[in-house]
Amino acid sequence: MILLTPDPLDAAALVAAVADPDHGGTATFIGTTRREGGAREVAELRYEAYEELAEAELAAIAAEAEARYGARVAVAHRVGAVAVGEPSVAVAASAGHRREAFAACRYAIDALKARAPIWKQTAYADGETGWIDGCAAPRPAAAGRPA
Amino acid sequence: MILLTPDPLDAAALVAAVADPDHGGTATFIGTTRREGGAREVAELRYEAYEELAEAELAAIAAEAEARYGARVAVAHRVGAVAVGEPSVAVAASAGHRREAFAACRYAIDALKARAPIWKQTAYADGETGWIDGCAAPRPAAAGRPA
Amino acid sequence: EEITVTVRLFASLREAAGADRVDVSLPAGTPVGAVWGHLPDPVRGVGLPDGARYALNHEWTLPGATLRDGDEVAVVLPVSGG
Amino acid sequence: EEITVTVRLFASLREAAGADRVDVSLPAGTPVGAVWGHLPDPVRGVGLPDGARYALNHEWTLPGATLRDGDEVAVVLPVSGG
Repeated sequence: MILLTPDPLDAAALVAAVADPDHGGTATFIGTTRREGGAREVAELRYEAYEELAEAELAAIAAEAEARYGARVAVAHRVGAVAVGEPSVAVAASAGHRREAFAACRYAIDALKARAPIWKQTAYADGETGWIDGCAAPRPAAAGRPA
Repeated sequence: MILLTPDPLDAAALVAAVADPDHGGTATFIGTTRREGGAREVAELRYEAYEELAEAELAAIAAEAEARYGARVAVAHRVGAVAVGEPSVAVAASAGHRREAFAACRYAIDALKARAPIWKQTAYADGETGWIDGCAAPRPAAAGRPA
Repeated sequence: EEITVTVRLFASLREAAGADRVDVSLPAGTPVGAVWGHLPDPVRGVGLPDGARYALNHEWTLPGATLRDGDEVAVVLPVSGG
Repeated sequence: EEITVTVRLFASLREAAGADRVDVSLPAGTPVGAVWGHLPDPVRGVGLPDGARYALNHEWTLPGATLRDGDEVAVVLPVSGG
């Protein structure tokens, strides 16, 4: 199960998708938007995906984790606005034993964060926004940026 | 949230119990009864707990994981009969980042398996049963065992 | 002088005893680790496995701890939860 | 000889372009990595960050790959999903 969706994530559906009577352990990871506590409070995150390639990349990551650890792996990621405290990403991995289940789950979330063509825009409580995409300038400075 | 229960486990309730707006990651582990594939098919497992000490030990394990990793941890374990494919144990751990969430979850399930005074009896599809408690004799041999 | 303690039994030991607890009378000053020898024959017949531990009044204890009248002691077999 | 390719843009580049894709005309034989120089001024003004990669027709590709007429090329900025 590989899913990019604007709807709330259903971790139980991911767990069910990797169920196997010969698998004794299922590890999951759920990533949620943090309030960030520090200087600026976060209101929500907005996710944008290169959907065609993101789906293929998530499927490739799941297949890699499955092959390396003898696991079954499911991955879901939100697109669009995600409020503080809501899940933006969920991974489930089942395997014969817990070591492999944890390893497959960790592999998939690490690879997703490193490779999946998905971008996060932070929307702060003060109204400002900023993409996390390697581009230097925050949006308020855009007007003064040389073309 | 520390729970010993004869009822089906609710992983979503554990995840909700460790929710924290400053925690960006939640790792869970769900242990399920395996069919075992090999020589003998398993029908169900039956769990027995020394309930007073098991609840205290699970609470101690959760507190240790919380202190070590800055996490919030919830643990639930079934008692009584658990069919193949059903969860017998569930752990959820949230933390600021995924490394600590995974580490706290792994710590808690490892410590639970090593320390919690809970015992498993395997009930095979062929009708035999056997406790996993360090005592040597399987039940069918009990009649011939010297007193 | 005799004391009476309750011994909690689980899993194979509970089944051998046919009960999840038995009361035993012992000399005052008996250590926790000596309670095994006072259990009913069907329980002792199972054998005490390596790795068994003890709890006293719902807390972990060591075999050398001294039992008092009315104590509840548990024989905690090697665990297998999860 | 000229070819036309569609360039997919995301995040900061999409906002700078005001569109999630732009069509550009290029000389035949242009490599993927040279497409940046043909993008509209507001997009090039953002700058191409270190670590950007490319995809060609929804598969990862390298900057040296040759573009053909009708290709869809994507500028994949450093990712931040999760």
